[in-house]
Amino acid sequence: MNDDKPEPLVRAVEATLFAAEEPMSVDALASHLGDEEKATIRAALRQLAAHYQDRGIHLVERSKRWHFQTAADLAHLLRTEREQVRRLSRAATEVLAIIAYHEPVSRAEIESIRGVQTAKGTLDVLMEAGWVRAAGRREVPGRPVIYATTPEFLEHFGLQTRRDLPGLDELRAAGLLDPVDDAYNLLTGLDDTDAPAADDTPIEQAD
Amino acid sequence: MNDDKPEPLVRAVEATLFAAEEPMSVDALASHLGDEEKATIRAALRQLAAHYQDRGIHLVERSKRWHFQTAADLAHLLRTEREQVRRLSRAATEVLAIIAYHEPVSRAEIESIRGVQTAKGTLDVLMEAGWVRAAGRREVPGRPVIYATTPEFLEHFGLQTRRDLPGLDELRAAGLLDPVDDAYNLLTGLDDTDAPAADDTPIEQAD
Amino acid sequence: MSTGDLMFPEGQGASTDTEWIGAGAADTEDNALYLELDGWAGPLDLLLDLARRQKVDLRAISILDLVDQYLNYIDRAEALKLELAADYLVMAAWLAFLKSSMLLPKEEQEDPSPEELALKLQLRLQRLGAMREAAARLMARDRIGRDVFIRGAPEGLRTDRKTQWQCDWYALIQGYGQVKARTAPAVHMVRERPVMTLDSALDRVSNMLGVTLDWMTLEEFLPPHAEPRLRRSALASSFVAALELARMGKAEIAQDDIFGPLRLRRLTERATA
Repeated sequence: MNDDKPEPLVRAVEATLFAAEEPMSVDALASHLGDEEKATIRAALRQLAAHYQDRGIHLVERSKRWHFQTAADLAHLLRTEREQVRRLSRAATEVLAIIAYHEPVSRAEIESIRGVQTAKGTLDVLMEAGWVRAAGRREVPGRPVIYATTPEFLEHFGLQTRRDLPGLDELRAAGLLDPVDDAYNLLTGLDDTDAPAADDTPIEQAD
Repeated sequence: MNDDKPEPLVRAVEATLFAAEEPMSVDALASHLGDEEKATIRAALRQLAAHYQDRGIHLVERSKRWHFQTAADLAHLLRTEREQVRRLSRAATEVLAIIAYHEPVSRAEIESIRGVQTAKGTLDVLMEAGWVRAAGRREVPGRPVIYATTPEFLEHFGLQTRRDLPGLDELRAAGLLDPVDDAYNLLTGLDDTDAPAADDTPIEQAD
Repeated sequence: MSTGDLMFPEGQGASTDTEWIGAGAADTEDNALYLELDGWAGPLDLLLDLARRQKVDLRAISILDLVDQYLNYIDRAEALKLELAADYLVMAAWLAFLKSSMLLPKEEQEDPSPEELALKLQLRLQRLGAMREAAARLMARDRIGRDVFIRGAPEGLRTDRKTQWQCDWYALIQGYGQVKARTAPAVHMVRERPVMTLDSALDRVSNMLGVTLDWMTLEEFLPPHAEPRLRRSALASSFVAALELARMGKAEIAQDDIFGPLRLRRLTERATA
């Protein structure tokens, strides 16, 4: 074999991520490995990711945290035994997409896009899955709770950051993430509604 | 082997063992991977084991079942110790000082010298720090545990023996026995009275 | 009225939040009647489906055609005596209103204009359509547990925390000093202090005022050669005595500047009168 023995730090990062039960950030790796330089850790991660890219398992970064997972093209071999993913209802799927593409977003905003009220359980299902969290309140009358996605959401759907959401740029460019009234005003040249950016109060999030 | 993209079966075995919850036998692997030839599976396992032999994780066989595990020389990474430096609380410092000056001393005696009750955790902290030990029981009703300092205590505080601790006269000279009010008056120059002499002396303890 | 007002409860009648049955967007013969209303999450959803069947970009749909399709759909459902959820009927009524206003001559238009309502409906459908596609693309990604798998039996990382306690020699003996100081029997002594009482100050100041008619500063009333602590007491008492004499009309007080010397003299009978 001509894969020369990897450097000690590369081996250490490899072993640590392999053994970890949760994805790990560069910070967590650095501190676990005795306060290594973060730049060195990053270099090791890059080296490992490159090493694994053609193998049966890959090293991936999601929401700034790294983990190993099986290669997607082998799904058919692994899927057989374990169907671990819960099937989401269509409503939950839509609500999740709306939250992901519009976050942070209130329930009323979700409902105005979907044209139906959201059943109580739908948001609960998404929060229980760990993909959605309450992210504060919007500072408008009624102070509605606003929702956003979590790092686990990005992890589950294989997204490095929210910017990787499929089609996000196109949707944004087409104005399809803007409210109907804004789009209308833009189309009809009535663009006087420079709505001040909503003042959202974040909820402190315990990790 | 050349470490270019491994063969499909090698990748499949790699991913399967990675995702498996338990070590897998050649038979189990063969049937999982669509009734592959066992000989082919064995060859793939050998290739993988060779590939991983210098890495941070190893592919190992234990009683005819295969699994990935952390390289033996990196096992220490699975369990790390974090040292946290903390200052002794004021209460614990006082208790430690009383034990040092009066040892061996029971908890009730410590409390009567301090004039306040001593939380259970305070003595535990001192014993955890390795500075205090239980030194038997006092032969009085109730047979209370008595406490004394340890050699580590002397070492930590740079003392040859307990007799190196400053006596009361020296403490007084250093202003350490002045009640707070007198010390204040002294500072503001309004008082010239001596602090009333405390006439208890440390118990002289034979080593 | 705007389409934003058309909000229907989910999970009621035709609108349902259960697992998608999948009939909704199926490509049936164009106007064939769906019997599975369960397929739609509400009238907007049905409208979107109908709009899609115009087989054009959502930006180019004909709202009039769409209204006709929807109303036709509702009519046929009613003809078949199908129980339609109220929200579908409300939408039908709103669309009928929209259609009639769109066909009315321009000058009779109210605000908001039917064009505005139609355009906003179209924008809403575009947005819902965009999210539906986004959801589908999201769900089609390589998902953990379905397409990619994490390690089945990770060893796990354990971190044992150990505390290294710190205390220095000075803190130790200072601690002992504090215990000793705190528990030492405290002796409190009250010291005698030389003071001039208000009464004696009153006597003294009024006697001295009787001797002269000239202004005198307050300091001149103090006993000479008094030790500092007595002097401070005398100053305070004499000041209060001066105020008291002024109140009784027996003396007057003057001070030229702020914090300047305080001067005092007897008030003569003449001045009082």
